[in-house]
Amino acid sequence: MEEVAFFIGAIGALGAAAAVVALKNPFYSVLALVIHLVFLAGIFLLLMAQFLAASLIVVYAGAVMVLYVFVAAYVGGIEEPKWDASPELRVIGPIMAVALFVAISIAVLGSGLAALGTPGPDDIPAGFGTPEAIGHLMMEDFLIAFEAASLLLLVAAVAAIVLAGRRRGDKGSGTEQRKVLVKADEQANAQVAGNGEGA
Amino acid sequence: MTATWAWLVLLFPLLGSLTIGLTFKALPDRTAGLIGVAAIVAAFVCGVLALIGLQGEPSESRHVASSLWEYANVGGLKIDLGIYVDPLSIFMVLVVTGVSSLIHIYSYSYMKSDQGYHRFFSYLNFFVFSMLVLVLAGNFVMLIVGWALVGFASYALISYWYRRNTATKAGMKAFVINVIGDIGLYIAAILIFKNLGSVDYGTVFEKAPEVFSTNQWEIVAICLCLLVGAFAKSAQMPFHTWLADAMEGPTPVSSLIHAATMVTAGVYLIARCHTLFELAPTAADVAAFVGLATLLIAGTIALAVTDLKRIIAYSTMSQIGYMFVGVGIGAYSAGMFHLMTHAFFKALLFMAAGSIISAMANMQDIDKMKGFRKAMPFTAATLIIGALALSGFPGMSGWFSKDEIIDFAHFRRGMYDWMWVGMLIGALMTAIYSFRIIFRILPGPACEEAQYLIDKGHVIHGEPKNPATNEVEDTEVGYPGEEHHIAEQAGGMKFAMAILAFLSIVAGVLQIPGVDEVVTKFLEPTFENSVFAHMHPSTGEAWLGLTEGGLISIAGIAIAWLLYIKRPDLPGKFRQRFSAIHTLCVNKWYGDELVDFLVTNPVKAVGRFCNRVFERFAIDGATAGVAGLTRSAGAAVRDIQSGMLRGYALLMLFGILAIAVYFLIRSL
Amino acid sequence: MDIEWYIVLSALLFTVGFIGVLVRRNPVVVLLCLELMLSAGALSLLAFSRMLGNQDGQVFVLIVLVVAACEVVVGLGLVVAMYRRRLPLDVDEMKELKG
Amino acid sequence: MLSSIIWTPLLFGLIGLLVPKRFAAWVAVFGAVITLGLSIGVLAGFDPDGGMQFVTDVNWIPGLGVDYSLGIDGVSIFLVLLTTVAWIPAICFSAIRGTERPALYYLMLLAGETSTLGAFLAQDLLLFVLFFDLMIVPFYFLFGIWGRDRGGEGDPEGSPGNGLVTVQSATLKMIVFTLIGSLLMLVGAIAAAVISADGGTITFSIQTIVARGLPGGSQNWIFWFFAAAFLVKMPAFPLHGWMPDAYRAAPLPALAVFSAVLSKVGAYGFLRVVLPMMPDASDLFQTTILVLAVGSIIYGSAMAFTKTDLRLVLGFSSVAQLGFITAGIFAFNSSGAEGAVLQMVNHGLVVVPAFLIVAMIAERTGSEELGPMGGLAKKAPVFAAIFLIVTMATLAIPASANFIGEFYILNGLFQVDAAWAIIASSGVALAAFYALRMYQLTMHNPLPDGADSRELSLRDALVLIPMVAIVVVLAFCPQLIVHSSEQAVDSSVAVVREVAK
Repeated sequence: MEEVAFFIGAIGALGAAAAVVALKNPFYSVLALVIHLVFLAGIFLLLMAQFLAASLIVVYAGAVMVLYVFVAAYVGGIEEPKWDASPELRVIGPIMAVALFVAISIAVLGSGLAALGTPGPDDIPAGFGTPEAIGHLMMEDFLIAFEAASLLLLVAAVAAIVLAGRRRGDKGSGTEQRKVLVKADEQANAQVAGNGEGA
Repeated sequence: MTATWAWLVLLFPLLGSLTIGLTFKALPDRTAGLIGVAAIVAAFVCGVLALIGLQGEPSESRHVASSLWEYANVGGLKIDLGIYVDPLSIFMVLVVTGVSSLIHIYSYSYMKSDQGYHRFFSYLNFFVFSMLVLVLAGNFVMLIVGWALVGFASYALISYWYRRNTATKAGMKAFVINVIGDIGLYIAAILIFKNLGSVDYGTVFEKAPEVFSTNQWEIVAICLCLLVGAFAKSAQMPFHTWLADAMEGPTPVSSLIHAATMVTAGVYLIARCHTLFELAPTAADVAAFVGLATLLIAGTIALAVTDLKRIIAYSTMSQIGYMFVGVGIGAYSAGMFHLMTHAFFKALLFMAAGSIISAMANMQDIDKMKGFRKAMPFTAATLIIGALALSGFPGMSGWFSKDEIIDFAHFRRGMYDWMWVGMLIGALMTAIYSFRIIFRILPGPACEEAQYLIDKGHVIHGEPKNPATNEVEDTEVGYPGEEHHIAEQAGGMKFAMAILAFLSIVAGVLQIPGVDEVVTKFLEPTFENSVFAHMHPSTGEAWLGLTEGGLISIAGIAIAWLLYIKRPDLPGKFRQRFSAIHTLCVNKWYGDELVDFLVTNPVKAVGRFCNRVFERFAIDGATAGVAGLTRSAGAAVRDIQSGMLRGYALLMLFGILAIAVYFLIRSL
Repeated sequence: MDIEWYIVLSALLFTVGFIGVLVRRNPVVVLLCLELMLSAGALSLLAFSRMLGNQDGQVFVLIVLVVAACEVVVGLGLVVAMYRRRLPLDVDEMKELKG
Repeated sequence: MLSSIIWTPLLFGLIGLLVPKRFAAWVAVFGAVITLGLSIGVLAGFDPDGGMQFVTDVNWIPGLGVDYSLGIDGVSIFLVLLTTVAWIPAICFSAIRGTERPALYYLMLLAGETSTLGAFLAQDLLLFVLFFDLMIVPFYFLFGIWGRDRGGEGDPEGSPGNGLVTVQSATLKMIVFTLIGSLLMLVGAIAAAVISADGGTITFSIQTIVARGLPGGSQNWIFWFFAAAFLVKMPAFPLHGWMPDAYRAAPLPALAVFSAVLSKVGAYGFLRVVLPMMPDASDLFQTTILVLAVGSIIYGSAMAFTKTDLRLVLGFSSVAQLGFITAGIFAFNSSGAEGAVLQMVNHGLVVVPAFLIVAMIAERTGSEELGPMGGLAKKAPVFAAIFLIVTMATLAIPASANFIGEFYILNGLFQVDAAWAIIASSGVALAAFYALRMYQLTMHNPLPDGADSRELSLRDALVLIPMVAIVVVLAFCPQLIVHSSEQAVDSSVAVVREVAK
C-alpha cells in the first residue's frame, strides 16, 4: 500500500516538475508547480510529516503560488524567443545535471549508512510530525532559528516594498504593487498563523 | 655622606637646567643666568664637600659606590643607576665644575644680548650635568649614558645658533661622530659583560686581572673598542674632523667643550680603565701612538689656519694628544694633571679669543686683526698668559704638566723614546703657533675695529654676518645679538678670566718634582694597583726634562718672534716655497675629504642605491609583480564572469559535481 | 518503503529543477525551478528525519519554507520592478553583475 | 576583565553612531580613556611571577576545538598598555581637528583598537588569527576613506614612494600583501592544530599545542607560513613593498597608531606563537631571520636618510627598529628578547607623537616634504623641544629607555655571534643621522617663505605632553617594564634555547 502511494506521488511530482520546466507559458508552469506540490505533500505524509504536509498545501500551494499566479498574470505570458544567447547551456546543462544525479545516487546507494535501506525505525515517539511536537521544538529548542526566520521574513517584506514600490514620478497605477504588498503581508501572517497552530 | 654629596653634585646642574628650561617665559633673562651660575657653583661646593668626605677615609678604602635604584636587570646584565666616587672622579668633578663655574660667569656677561639666553643656560647646565654623569658613573652603562648625553648637549650647543646652516651642519657632524664613538663603547661594554659577567666598575676592575692574561685578544678588543669611544669624544685621529667645525657654537661653548670637559673625557676613560689597558699593552700603545700622531698633525694645522678659534681648537686636539700619550704610556697622574692645567689655560685662551672676536664684530680671521694690545689691555694680558702656559714657558702651569708627560716617555725608553722626540717637536710647534696668535693680533698699528674701540670707547657693531660664509643674517632669534661684550667692559668676563689667568700661572706648584706632587699623591689610591704606580723618573731626571722643555718653549717663542715680528716677510716666503705642505695643512690634511671619501660617500651611495635601484626595481618590481599577478589572474577569470546568471549556475553545478566526485573517488 | 527511494526521488527532483534553472530564461520560471530544487531539499531533509526518528529535520524544513517564501517575495518584487521599468524579462539580459 | 578591555572600545564606537555627530569624538575619547583605565586596573592586579593571568576560557566552537580564550602575561601586558595609551592621543588629535563623517571614523578607529587588543590577549590560535586579520579591516577603511591621494611632489628623480599615489592603489597593495600573509597564517594555524592533535581531539589552544609539540618536518613549513604574515605586518625588508604607498596615503592619526601598535603585533606573534610552537624550526632558520632582521636595520636606515617625505622617514625608521626587535627575539636569550619587548613599547610610544608632530608640521608648512622646510623652532620653542625629545628617543640616545632596549638586544645578539651585533650596531649610527636630519631640516636652518612658525596650541600640547612624559619617565626607570615581563619573555625563548642545546 505504502509503495503504491509512494509511486503515485513520485510519478506525479516528477511529472509535474518536468511540466514546470517544459511548459512554454509561465502561467501554466505555475499551475504545474501547484500540482507538484500537492503530490509532494502526499509524500510528506508518507514520511510522517503531517504538519508539514498541511503547511505545504496551505502556505505554499495556497499562498505562495497565488502570488506567482498574480505576477505571471501581471507580467503576461511572455513567450521566450527561440534564439538562445548561449545554446551550449541547453546541452551541457542537462548533461551536467544528470551527471550530478548519477553522482548523488551512487553516493546514496554506495554509502555505508545501513539505515538507508530500511524504512526507518518503528519506535518513533508518538505524535511524530504533529503540529504539537513541531511547535514544541520550534518554541523550545529552535527558538533562535525561529526568531531569525521571522526577522528574515520581515526584512523580505520590507525589501519587496522597496523593490516594487512606486518611485516618485512613476506613472504606473498603484494597485498591482499594493497587491504585492498585501500578498507579502499575507505571507507573513500565514506563517505566523502556522506557527501559532503549532504552539 | 660622600655619596650624598656626589649625588647632589649631579642634582644641582640638572635642576638648574630644568628650571631654566621650563621657566623661559616666566623668568627674566638675568635671573635665568643667575640660576645657571648658582647651580654650577653649588655643584662645585658639593664636589669640594665630597672631596673632604673622601679624604677622611683611609687611603686603601678611598672609594664609594652608591646606587639609587636598579635601572635594568635582564639575563644577568644588571645595570644600576649608580655612581662611583674615588679620587679620580672627584678630581674630574672639581675640574669640570670649577672651570664650568667660571665659564658660566663669563657667559652671563658674554651672552647678554643673545636672543636665546634661557636656552643657552639650560643647555649649558645640562652639558655640565651630562659631563658629571660621565665622570661619576658607577658602571659602563652609566658611563655610556653620560657619554652620549654629553654628545647630545654638545650638539645642542654647537648648533645653538640654529638658523645658521653652517652651525646645524657642524652639530650634525659632531653628533654622528660621537654616536660612532658611543657604539664603540656599547660593544666594549657588551664584551666586558660577556667576559666578566658584570659592568660595574668595582667588579670589572677586580676580576679583570684574574680573567685575562696579558694581551689576550678579548681584552685587546675591549680596549680598542673603548678607544674608539675615546678617540671620537676627544677628537683624536681619525675622528677629529668634528672639532674644528664645532667652533660654530658661541665662544663660551667652545671653551666649555674644548677646554675643561668634553674632549678630555677620552683621557678620563683611559685613566679610569687603566687596569684594562695595562692588561692590553698593545691597545695602550695604540692610544699613545694615535695621541702622538694627532698632536703632531694638529700642531701643523694650527700653524697654517687663520681662523682664531680654529687655531685654538687644533691646539686643543694637539694637547689632548699629549694627554693620550700620557695615559697611554702609564703616566696617569701626569696626564690628569695636564688635563687640569690645560683646562685652565685653554679656557682662558678661548675666553680671550671670544673677547677679541666680539671686538671684531664676530670676525674670526687673524689676518684682519692687529694692534689689540692698546685697545684691550686686559684681554691682551690674559691672552699672553694663556699662550705662555700653553707653550710651557718655565714657571707656568703648562711647563710642569706637559713636560712631566714628555719626561715619562723618555723614562720608559725603548720605542717610547721616539714618542719623546715626537712630543718635543710638538712642544716646539706649540710654542710657535701660540705666539703666532700673540704676535699677529696684539702688536702693531691698530686695525679698524681696534681703532674704533680706542676712539669711541665701545665695540663696533657691524652688520651681523655668519663668520663662516659671510652671509648677512637677521637677528630675530637664534642668533647672537647685535651688541658684543668684551672683557674690558663686562665684570663677569673679567672676573672669570682673571681667576683662570691666575690658575694658569700658579697651578704648576701643585706638582713640582721633588717638592710636593700633590696631584700624584691625591690620585694614588686610584692608581695604586697600576704597574706604573711607583715608577717615575728621579727628581734629577725630572728637572732635566723640565729644563729641556723650558728651552724648547723659549726657542719656539723666539722663532715665532723672528717669523712674525722681526721678519714678517718670511712666512709668505715659506708659504711659497713649501706651498704643497701649506696647502695640506690649511686644508687640515684633507681629513674631512678623507672621511667623506671613505665613509660619508659610500654610505650615501648605499642610500642612493637602495632608494633608486633596489627599491625601484626589486621591491617595487616585486610589488608590481604581485599586483600584476593578481590583475592577470583577475583578467583570466573575468571572462567567466560574463554576467550570465545561468552560466554562474552552471559553474556552481560544476563545483558541486567536482566535490561529489572527489568524495566518491575518495571513498572507493 | 526504504528511505533510499525518497532520497533518489529528491535527487531527481533536484536535477529537474536544476535543468530548469539552466535552460529557462524567463525569471518567473527560473524562480519556479528554484522552488522545485528547494522542495527537493526539503524532501531529503524529511527523509533523513524519518530515518533517524528525529523531528529536528522537520523544523528545518519549516525554516526552509520560510526562507523560500522570502526568496519568492524578493524575487517576484524584482520581476515586477523590472517589468515596470520596461526591462526585458530575460535573465540573459541582466548582465549588470559583470565584474 | 580582559573581555571588557577588548570590547569596550568597540562598544563606545557603536555608541558614537547613535549620539549626535558633534559628540561622537568625545564619546570615542571617553571610550579610549576607559579602556586605558581598565588596562591600568589589570596592571595593578598583575603578578610578574604569575604566568598567564586573568584567564577567560569559554568554549566557542567546540566542534573545531576553538575557544574564546584570553589571558595576559608579561609579554603582552605592556603591549596592551601601549595600545590603550597610544589610541588616546590619536583619537584626541582627530577630535581636536575634526574629521568628515566622524561617527564612522571613530567607530573604525575604535574597532581597530578592539581587534589589536584581541590579538594581544588571545590565547587561542584561531582567535589570534581572527583578530590579526580583523585588524586590517578598520584600517583599510580608515586609509581608504580618510586618506588622500598624493602627487609626485618634491622629488625630481621620481624615485618610488615619492611618485603619484592614489588611495585606491595604496590600500589595495596593503590589503593584498597582508591578506596573502594572513591566509598563509590561517593555513599554518589550522595545520598546527591538526598536526599537533595527531588524531586526537583538535584544539587551537596555544598552550596545548605547545605542550603537544609539532613534528620537526611540519614545523619547517608552518614556521614560514606564520613568519610570512608577521614579517609583512611589521613590515620587514624585503616584504615592505606595501608600506611606502600606504604610509603616504594614510590619514596621520590612524597612521600613528598603525605604525606604533600594529607593527608590534607581528613581533609579538613571533614571541607568542612561533618560538614556543616551532622551536626546532626557529632554531633551524635563526640565521635566515637574523639576515632579514639585520637587512631591515641597514636597509630601513639607508632609506630613511635618503627619503624626503617625513612619513617615509618615519616609516623606514620603523622598518629599522622592527629589524632590531626581530633580531633581539631571534637571539633566543632573555637579554635579546627582553630588549625586544622593551623596544616594542618604546618604539610605539615614540612613533605616535612623531606622526602627530608630522601632522602639526604639515599644518605649519603645508607640506610633508623635508626639502623646502626649516626654521620652525623660531617661534615655537616648546614644539621644538618636544620634537627634540621625540627625535632623541627615536635615535635611542643613551639615557632613553630605547637605548636600554637596543643595548640589551645588541647584548643578546652578541651572545649569538659578535658579527650580528657589530653589523646591527651600525644601525645605531645611521639612526642618529636620519633622525637628526629630520629634526634639523624641519626645526632648524632659516625659515622659508610661506612657512608659519607658531607655537603648539594648548590642546595639542595636552595631547603630546603626556606621551612625551611617559617616554621621559621610562627613561629613568626601564626596569618597570623589564621587571614585570622578564619571566614570561624568558620562558618564551627558553623553549628554543632548550632545543638548540
